[in-house]
Amino acid sequence: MNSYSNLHMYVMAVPLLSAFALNLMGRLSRYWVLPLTVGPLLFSTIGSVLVLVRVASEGAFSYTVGNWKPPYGIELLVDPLSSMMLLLISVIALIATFSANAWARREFPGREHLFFTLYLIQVAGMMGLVLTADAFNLYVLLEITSITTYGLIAMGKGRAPLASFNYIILGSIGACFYLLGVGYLYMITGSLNMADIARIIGTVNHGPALATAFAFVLVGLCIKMAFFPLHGWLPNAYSFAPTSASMMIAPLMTKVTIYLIVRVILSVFTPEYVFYTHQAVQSGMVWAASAAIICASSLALGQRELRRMFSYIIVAEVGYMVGGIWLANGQGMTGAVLHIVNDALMTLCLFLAAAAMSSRIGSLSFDNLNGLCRKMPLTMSAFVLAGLSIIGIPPTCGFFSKWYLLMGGIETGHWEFVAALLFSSLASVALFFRIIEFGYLRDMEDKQAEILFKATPSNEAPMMMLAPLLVSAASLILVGLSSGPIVRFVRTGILKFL
Amino acid sequence: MKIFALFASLLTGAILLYGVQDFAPWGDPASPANSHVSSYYIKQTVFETHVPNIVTAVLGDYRGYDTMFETVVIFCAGMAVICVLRRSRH
Amino acid sequence: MTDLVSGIVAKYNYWIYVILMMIGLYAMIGKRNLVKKLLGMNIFQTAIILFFISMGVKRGAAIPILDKAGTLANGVDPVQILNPLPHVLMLTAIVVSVSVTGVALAVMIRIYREYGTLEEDEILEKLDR
Amino acid sequence: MNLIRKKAAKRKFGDNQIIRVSVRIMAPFIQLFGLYVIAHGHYSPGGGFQGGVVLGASFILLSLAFDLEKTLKSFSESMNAVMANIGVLIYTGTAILCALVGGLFLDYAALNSILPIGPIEWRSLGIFIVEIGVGFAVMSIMLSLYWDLSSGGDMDKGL
Repeated sequence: MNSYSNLHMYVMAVPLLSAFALNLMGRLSRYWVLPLTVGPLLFSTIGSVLVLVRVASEGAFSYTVGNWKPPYGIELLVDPLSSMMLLLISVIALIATFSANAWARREFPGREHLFFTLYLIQVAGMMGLVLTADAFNLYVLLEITSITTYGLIAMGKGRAPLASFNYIILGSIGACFYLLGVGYLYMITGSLNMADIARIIGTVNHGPALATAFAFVLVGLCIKMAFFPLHGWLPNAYSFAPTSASMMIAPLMTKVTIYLIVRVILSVFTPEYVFYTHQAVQSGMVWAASAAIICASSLALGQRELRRMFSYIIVAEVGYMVGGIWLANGQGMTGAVLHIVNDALMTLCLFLAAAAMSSRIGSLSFDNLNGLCRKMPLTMSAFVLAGLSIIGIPPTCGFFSKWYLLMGGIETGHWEFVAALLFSSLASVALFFRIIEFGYLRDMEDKQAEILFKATPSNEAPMMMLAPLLVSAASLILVGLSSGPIVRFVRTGILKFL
Repeated sequence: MKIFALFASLLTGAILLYGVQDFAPWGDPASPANSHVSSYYIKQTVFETHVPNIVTAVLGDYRGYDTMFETVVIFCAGMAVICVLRRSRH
Repeated sequence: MTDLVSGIVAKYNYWIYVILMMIGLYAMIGKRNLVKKLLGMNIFQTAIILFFISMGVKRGAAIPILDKAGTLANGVDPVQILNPLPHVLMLTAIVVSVSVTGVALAVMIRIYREYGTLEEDEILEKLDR
Repeated sequence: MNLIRKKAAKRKFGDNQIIRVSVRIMAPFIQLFGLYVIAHGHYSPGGGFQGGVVLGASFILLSLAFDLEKTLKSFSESMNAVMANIGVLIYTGTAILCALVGGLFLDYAALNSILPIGPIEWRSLGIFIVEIGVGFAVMSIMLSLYWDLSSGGDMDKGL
């Protein structure tokens, strides 16, 4: 056992340990907060790059916690998919930390260390989620990320506690449903290890208990990921959350849950069972996803506040990915997994831009955005880039995943999904060009401009918020241009299942 | 809303009971849940860990990773309550 | 008919947990008072705990605490001992449920501070104004 | 909540010499029992979580019988938070230590290279160490949950 083989554990454990260290040291002085958040996340980023390189060169490997043989101890799986998610989570958490630091200082003076304790635990929990290959362990980690999210959202002002309470009730129903599904699986297989369950499912007949287990795991995860008819908690929770919390929660939470559903389909229930045993469920999910995309995009058109509009865009994007998964072919699955990465980066860019704008103009209702492009050119150009990516304009990353999803839809003949994707693109054009029109073509009223921008000589957001925004905007193009290698890497992970 | 809630809970219950028909009868020592992994624990725990209380041994060692996160869960619940309720000291 | 009754009797533990679960789920979705919703959540989680514990039962078996010296000498027959794994899982699930309840209570205190009531209808009325 | 507080203030509910004295007598025994439940988890029903809850309950009983302010004087809030951190750090620290000395994560047998008492004995001892950590964390978090929820986060009077 060389220490190299423990690297992915350190990637997960260092943010966890530093959360406790931060909780202790942050009481003494708030100067500990920045180094103790950026340091471990930087370590995690570097570590997850090394893990990714190792997986790319040596292939997937499994890890046994406590040195117990897999069905008896808890197994972790480091394959192309999970190592990619590990890198994604650590990169996004690292980028968001700088801006969250600047905002936490404004929003919770004197309590930053508490905020970042929850923040780091959540990052560690999500890293654990993508690594785990044990069905019950997944439930515990899902609850860690959820409880930290409840806390972070409820720290906000005004309606935030109410939104958080709704999330608690719905999130608990989701988690309990998942646990019931795991219970049914345990009842018919006697095991909790994902690979072991999949092996035993292959030997027993596919009876009602398995179907029930699948239904409950699916519905539970759909509530957690805000799939359209079950999305009720998301818009309020994300738009009333404190700005510093929304930057990390919004890009990552739903995406990690979608990764989980991919993982559950691939390693627990096996694609043959999910896609081919119940044909009606498969095509029904694609129809539901198409309806989700169309409804959520239409709802987004009706919003008058920036962050609220983004939340509905997130709901629509969840529809993209769920639909792509249930297309049940290589193209659709590749598109869905690629879209997890791209959508996380796009959402990060959008929410960082919203935070940067909000630092100058306060409320983000559309009336406030007039003439903003002239006042904050860099922020707004990053925002426009993210918008182009959501629409799906070629050099940005959003185009490539959408392309795969479209090809998958055409290949399997699910024209309703293709139509929904195109409709959503058109809706995004309308959404973003309306804001660009507000920003470029209208003028800010003089009085308003005087109040908002008099205080500081520079009109742009502070450096701590602007720099991460520009980095994330640049990453959109960078990831878009390197889609080829990413797709090849992803396919090594999922093609053996399909 | 109440009708919808009644309908949803009845539907959930019906699906759960539909799945129950596959299960072994109550208290059956040969059911899959009671035989595959758990019989290994019962047979091997004392030899591998020298702990007579199997629940403690499985909790602390075989599934120690779960228990670590269980501790983290309760820790972050405490921190979340402090975060939510305490007012800022200026 | 007798088949149905004997089927229910052989698995009556599952019927009990399903009924408890339905009560909890109904309270979580249908009740308009936030405290009742939270109580419904706790009932739901209790139902799940019952479900897990009842599936680890073996008729006439002893609790999973062995005699160390005797076991080391002679080994042990798994049929004689209860299934320990559901107990382990439920210890973890209980802790999770305690944590969620704690956070939910804290959030509820914040809501009460903000609106002065825990009835959903009254809160929505205040939001409209 | 304010209503309950006002009523309690009017009736001086529970503010009774008998309750105080009996709680003061009972508390040490409850704490002793909590420690026993933690320490004897290997041989009887018990363990870190259960013992931690019993320990936490003894302190909650004290803060119920007396004022929250008086309880905070003897067992301060920052001390409590430090205890919670120490509890979780014991668990995660043990886990990482196992990895650092050359084993896998949470592989207590690897600690044999620090103190050679045999890998199987180390498994037993490792479970005991982490149970202590769980006990600390659960005790202080239960206490802090009660303090925060009963006083609405203000840490003044309590119920």
